[in-house]
Amino acid sequence: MTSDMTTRTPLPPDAATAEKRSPLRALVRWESALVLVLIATLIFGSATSDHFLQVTNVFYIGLNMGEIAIMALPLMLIIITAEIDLSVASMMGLSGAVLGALFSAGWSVWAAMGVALLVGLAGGALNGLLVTRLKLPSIAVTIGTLALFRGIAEIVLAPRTVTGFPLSLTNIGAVPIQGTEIAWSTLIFLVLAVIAGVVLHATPLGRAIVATGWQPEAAQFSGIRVNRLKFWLFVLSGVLCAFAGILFTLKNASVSYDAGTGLELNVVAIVLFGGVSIFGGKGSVIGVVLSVVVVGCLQQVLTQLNVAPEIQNIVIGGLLLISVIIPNGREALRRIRARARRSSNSTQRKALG
Amino acid sequence: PSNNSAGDSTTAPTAHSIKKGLLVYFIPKDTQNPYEVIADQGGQKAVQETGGKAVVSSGTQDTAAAQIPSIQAAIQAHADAIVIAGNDPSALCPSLNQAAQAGIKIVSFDSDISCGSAPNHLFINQANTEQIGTSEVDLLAKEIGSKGKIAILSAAASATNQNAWIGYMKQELKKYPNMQLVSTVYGNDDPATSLTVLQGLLSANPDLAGIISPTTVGISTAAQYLDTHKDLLSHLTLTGLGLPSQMKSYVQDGTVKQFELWDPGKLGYLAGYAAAGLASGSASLQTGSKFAAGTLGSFTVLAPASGTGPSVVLGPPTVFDASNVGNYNF
Amino acid sequence: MTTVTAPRFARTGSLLRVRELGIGVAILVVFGITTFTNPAFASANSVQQLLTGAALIALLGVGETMVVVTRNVDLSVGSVVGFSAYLVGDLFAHHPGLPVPLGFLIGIAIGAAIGAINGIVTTVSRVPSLVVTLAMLYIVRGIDGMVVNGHTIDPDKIPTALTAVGYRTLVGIPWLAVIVALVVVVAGYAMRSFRASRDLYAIGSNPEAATLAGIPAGRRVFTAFTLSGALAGLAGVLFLALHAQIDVTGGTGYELTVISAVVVGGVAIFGGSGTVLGAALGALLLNTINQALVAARISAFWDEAIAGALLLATIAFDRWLSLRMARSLRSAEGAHRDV
Amino acid sequence: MTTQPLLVLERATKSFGPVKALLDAEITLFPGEAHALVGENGAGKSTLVKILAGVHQPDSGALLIDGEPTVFTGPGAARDAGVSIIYQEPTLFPDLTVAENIYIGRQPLRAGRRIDRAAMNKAAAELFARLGVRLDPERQARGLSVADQQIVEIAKALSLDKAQSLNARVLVIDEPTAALTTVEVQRLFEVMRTLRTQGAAVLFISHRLEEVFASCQRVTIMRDGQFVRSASIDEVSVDEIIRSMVGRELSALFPKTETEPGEVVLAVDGLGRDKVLRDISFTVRRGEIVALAGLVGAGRSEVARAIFGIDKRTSGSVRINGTELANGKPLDAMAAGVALVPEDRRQQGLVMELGIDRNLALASLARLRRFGLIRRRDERALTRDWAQRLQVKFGRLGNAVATLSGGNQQKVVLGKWLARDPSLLIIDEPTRGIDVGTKSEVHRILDELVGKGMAVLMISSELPEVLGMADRVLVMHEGRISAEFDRADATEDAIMRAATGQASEAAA
Ligand SMILES: Nc1ncnc2c1ncn2[C@@H]1O[C@H](COP(=O)(O)OP(=O)(O)OP(=O)(O)O)[C@@H](O)[C@H]1O
Ligand SMILES: Nc1ncnc2c1ncn2[C@@H]1O[C@H](COP(=O)(O)OP(=O)(O)OP(=O)(O)O)[C@@H](O)[C@H]1O
Ligand SMILES: [Mg+2]
Ligand SMILES: [Mg+2]
Repeated sequence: MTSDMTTRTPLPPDAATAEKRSPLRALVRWESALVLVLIATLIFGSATSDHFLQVTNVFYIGLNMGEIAIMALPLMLIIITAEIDLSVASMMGLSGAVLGALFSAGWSVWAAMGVALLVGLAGGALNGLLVTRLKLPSIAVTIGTLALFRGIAEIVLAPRTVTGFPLSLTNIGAVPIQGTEIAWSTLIFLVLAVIAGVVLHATPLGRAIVATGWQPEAAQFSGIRVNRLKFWLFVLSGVLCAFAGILFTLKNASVSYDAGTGLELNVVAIVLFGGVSIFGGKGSVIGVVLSVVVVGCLQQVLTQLNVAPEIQNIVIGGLLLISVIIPNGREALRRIRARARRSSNSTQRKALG
Repeated sequence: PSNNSAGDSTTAPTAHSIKKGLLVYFIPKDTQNPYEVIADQGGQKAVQETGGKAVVSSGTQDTAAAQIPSIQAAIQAHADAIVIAGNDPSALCPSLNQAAQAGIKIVSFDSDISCGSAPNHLFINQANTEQIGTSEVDLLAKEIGSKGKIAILSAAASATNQNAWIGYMKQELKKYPNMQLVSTVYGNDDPATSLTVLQGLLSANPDLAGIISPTTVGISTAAQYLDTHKDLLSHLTLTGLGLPSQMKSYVQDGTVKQFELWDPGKLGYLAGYAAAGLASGSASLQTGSKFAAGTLGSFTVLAPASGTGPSVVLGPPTVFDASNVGNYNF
Repeated sequence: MTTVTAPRFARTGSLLRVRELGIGVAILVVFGITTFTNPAFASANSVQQLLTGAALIALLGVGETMVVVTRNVDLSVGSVVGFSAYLVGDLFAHHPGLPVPLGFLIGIAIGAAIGAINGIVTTVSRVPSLVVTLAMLYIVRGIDGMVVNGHTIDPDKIPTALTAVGYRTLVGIPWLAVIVALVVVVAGYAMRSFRASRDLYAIGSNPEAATLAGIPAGRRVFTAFTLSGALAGLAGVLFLALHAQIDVTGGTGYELTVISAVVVGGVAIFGGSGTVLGAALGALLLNTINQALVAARISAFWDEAIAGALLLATIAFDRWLSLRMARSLRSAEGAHRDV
Repeated sequence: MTTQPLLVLERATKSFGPVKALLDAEITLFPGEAHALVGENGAGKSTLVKILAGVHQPDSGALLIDGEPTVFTGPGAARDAGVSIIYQEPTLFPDLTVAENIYIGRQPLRAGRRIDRAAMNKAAAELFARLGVRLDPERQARGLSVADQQIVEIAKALSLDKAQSLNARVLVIDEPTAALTTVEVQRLFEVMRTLRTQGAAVLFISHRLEEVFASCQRVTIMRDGQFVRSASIDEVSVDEIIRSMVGRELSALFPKTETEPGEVVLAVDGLGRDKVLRDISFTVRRGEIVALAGLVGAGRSEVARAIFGIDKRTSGSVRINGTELANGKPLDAMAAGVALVPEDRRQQGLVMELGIDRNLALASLARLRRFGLIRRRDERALTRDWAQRLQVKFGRLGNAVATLSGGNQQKVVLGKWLARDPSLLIIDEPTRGIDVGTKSEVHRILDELVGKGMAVLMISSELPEVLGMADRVLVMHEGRISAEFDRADATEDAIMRAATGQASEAAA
């Protein structure tokens, strides 16, 4: 969906060429900006809330952001290929629902988890097929599966709430890893993030993803199997979202069909705030990790200060907007200045002629 | 004036046994639910009477996930007690358990949490669950002459309190062989959804005789629809749980004859005192133990029953009709 | 090589119209099946309910269509509905004497203002509208929450003249539906008949060509967003009329429903083609299905899944249709590159 | 001439980053004249056109309309000033009807400023009648053939002479004829004539000099973005024009050393794809350049795509060194030693926003991998090596290729594929939009490669290039091979006739 969702009436090539400086530099710029925001948040937090510097916060933030963060990783890759997956949160709910339904039906929790992951795989494959085989716009497809997955979850589980999962597992929601303040979901996220980082930034696969995002046709002409690539990314997204659903279920020691409703927009917001371009091609894992941390800290401190959640929404939305306006804003300025210069030139020429 | 028979409000044990400067966190389903807002105001009133400080904290969506950060905040603020209306019976248990281990007393109200013994907590029951279920069926039966098709317009399919009440309604219905429950629909406490399912319900069952909507959003949506389709009133009766402030106009113009509710303000007030009492040791979870709840008099802790742990009951719900609906401000 | 015989085009040209027809048929089919399983469904009353139930989404669909044909999207409509509904409701609550038409104007103004912000940010800073309106969704919802602050505007505060709009009928048709139908007709006609509105399609169809043709893309897109916002504001007031009460939940989650309706209605999500009538019919179809499921006594738990499956089926079918059309054209003329 | 010129562009310069598209270009158009603008690929013609169109603003120089200094802030401004353009690449709206494509922004109106569709369709139908083509005005533009698209563009221009909303004063036509049959070209000339008689000026850009002489009164010649000379058409000869276009002897532009072709590398047999390609059979041997000539849209790129596996072939077989290629699998073709330098640099050849190094390495990543990771050092070595070998002019290897000139971009694409040292190089429009200097360099490189025994299949729309470089010439017409010539007996005229399908008997 590269430029499709925008008014970017494509710049006349000359402007375009001028606009496109090295994407790497742009990224660096954006990530350093995120670091500053993070530092600001930390200072603000420790200054305003005397509970903010407690180590337990590391645990809590991990607990609160874990699933969102994990789902953000595959979504980031998908967005870099210039597609999108809005069904992430529904898939998370569906996997949880399946897990719960099977568990309450007497299955072993492990078997149930296995099936949940398979469901994720199937769901992702459905998205992938519709996008790559039928060439449907992923935004429309995943809005459809967003409803479909949630609906199936409802059929599977509603109106029940399943509980009674083995304490050994549900503990991941209550106690950090032995002798640390790190939540299990945090650890898992970090591991996945490292893998994602290596793949995206240091392997042919990563190059393929980036190239596909910037210019799918050129990628195809370079022997990159664009469709296959996208398909597997959607599958990956399905599986990891299912995995997030399992974590979410265990964390809460219970599950109902509506677990995680509406999270999709948060996940998208996290990714975009991480500096990933909705047009595809541009984005880095570090950026997304930073964005997760910033948002996590921000929410934590605002909650501690008992700031109304409405205001928290405004803050998040505002940050998101700024994060995209700043990079584009300088471009807008450049254009406006250029126009001004032109008209002034013209007046001079008039004077001459 | 719903009051616990056990107590005598004039000479209720006073609050002197309660510590000053307690910090009590109220965690409603969400910060916007009108019913919860009223309840929390009651709670804050109570805590202030005991010379303590009350904080209301929650998310914008009524999901467990949105409440957990508030619990964490309470722990970190070293609160003395948490009064929570669970969005999910058990999703909150792990976090609340952490709170309990941090020495925070847990009180639940409006919608109970079922965490077994971990953590132990006191449930402030707005009214005996069974009583609510049965009384609503009885109310409706009286109005429709105990016969005809009826339906239930509930909130979310996963709402514990709703499902508990609906369970008792079905039991009670066995007493009325000529009334059959044709379907239960879920409006998710969202006016638009409630309206859609209601309309579907009516077009599917034009001869519907009665609707029970045990949720404030559902009943007011249904009432508005009946109010605007008076022809239906000839054969269709609506009752359930509603806020007098929302229902006043419908009762006064006869769209709705009767509906029930307790005073959410008092519910919060009672919860506030219970929390303060537990935190100061002047109240306990022992069956039969009493504690004072300010102007409400004193209350007795009931034995754990099926599903629920130790609990106190605010009292029988008030039945509102044209005669009294005007006297309430919630 | 360049010659093409008229009849073939008669067919392809009419495909667009067939599209709306198809939805109409789908609606009838759903209606028919439901009536079959439950005869009670076929009553004047339930038809009224189908119309009322679909009205708001259809109205939003009109605005969304204007935006989507330009290759943009407006995710903020749901928040705008809630916000304008509450502000107007609050206004009536505090100034009981306030004339109802004024209430409508204010609601529309609020929506238009927010839409204008969407438009400016998207066009000036060239930020993808998906992101801009997503952010606006949060921001407006947040502001709404602060304003509402847990209150509810109770039915007795809403002027009966307004609520009347929510249920009174004109020769059996709900006023709500009449108003929306009016908007659909006017907008539909305008989208066909004015240069500016044709520009919208051109922009979405081929942005480069649009600039070369000297179309003021920025201004047009801005207008589209403003109109979409205005209609969302209007929808807010109608929400108030329909439910006679409003708290913070008003309009939550509408955005995705609207986009579903628009897509089902045959508006190309990547711009260039689609009609407001189609979008409105799409909304009607979705609502018909929702109520049909209740009426057919299918467990309420099924409807979301079915709605989702239907959405997928529709866009897939749509794709298949356009592919077949393109192929028939190409093979008809030998080897020819897509424009 | 004494009359006041309609439009004057003087001392115009325009550069895109490092690429100097125009330096000191100028053009003067008088009312009632048809003015030819000629120059090689990349001479700057289209850039000049885009300046007249208000798409680009000149970096310096002045534009005078009726002697009045003017600045076109955008295409709209130019259009309002009465300048209308037929662009080199058709710019239609696939979703709109043909009629609306013609009249977008100036549709005929009736009461209440409403569009009068009936009138619009009728008018469009009349235009097509005048052009002698049968196109349904109410049909969607989507799916129109390249040629039909040009027809619509021409109808657009034609519509101007009786347009209510604006006055057609200057009509610019940028290489419209490439896809047209002679009949349609004649129709176009009539259009130009009508407009001229109404006092408009026509600027006509074409690589076909005979057309220039047939339709224009004056000619302006450009080279490397510079104004060379303007003259009345009857003062100059074809040879003069060519000489001042190229500025050196053609031989220099087409270095060609005779080589003795070796064994067959590529053997295409009965290749077909849907209705686009029919029964294509030919071979390419080591050390020879085989050229695919033909009009735009003849199917040449389709052949390339089918061989490389971008499109699945529906019939026939493709062999590389005797082994058949899997159908529709570019990776397989690449493994077999096939390289494809596609026709559309910006879309297919390069990832414009990525660095020079990233692009050069893109097709060779598999060989730069150890333990799944890319070895940065080897990558840097490889890319620097090729950048130098092809003498790419660049600032830093990390810079986005978008910052390079067209020619250097083309070199990057070449390097990207030569880095795999392929046994067969398919190169589609090797010098499209490349300035003269680079052009001869590219030719030199090709010649060198062939000398080393590579087999080259070259697709080109430029006859001089075809004649200058090819050992054998295959001419395509409407998806078929209509003729084959050896280097000896290939002539412009013979190829043109075969390409327009006038002399399929020339085949065999
Ligand atoms: N993707 C496609 N789908 C359908 N038809 C196509 C497609 N691509 C090209 N064609 C048609 O196939 C024919 C050959 O196109 P092709 O690009 O090969 O022409 P060509 O001979 O290479 O001319 P050019 O000089 O433009 O490369 C043209 O008529 C074109 O319209
Ligand atoms: N948007 C652009 N960015 C960078 N370089 C460009 C751009 N447009 C044109 N150029 C370069 O400017 C030079 C002139 O291009 P132009 O298209 O004007 O040549 P032309 O005379 O039209 O060639 P042709 O006869 O092939 O159309 C070429 O070297 C081209 O690569
Ligand atoms: Mg050109
Ligand atoms: Mg080609």
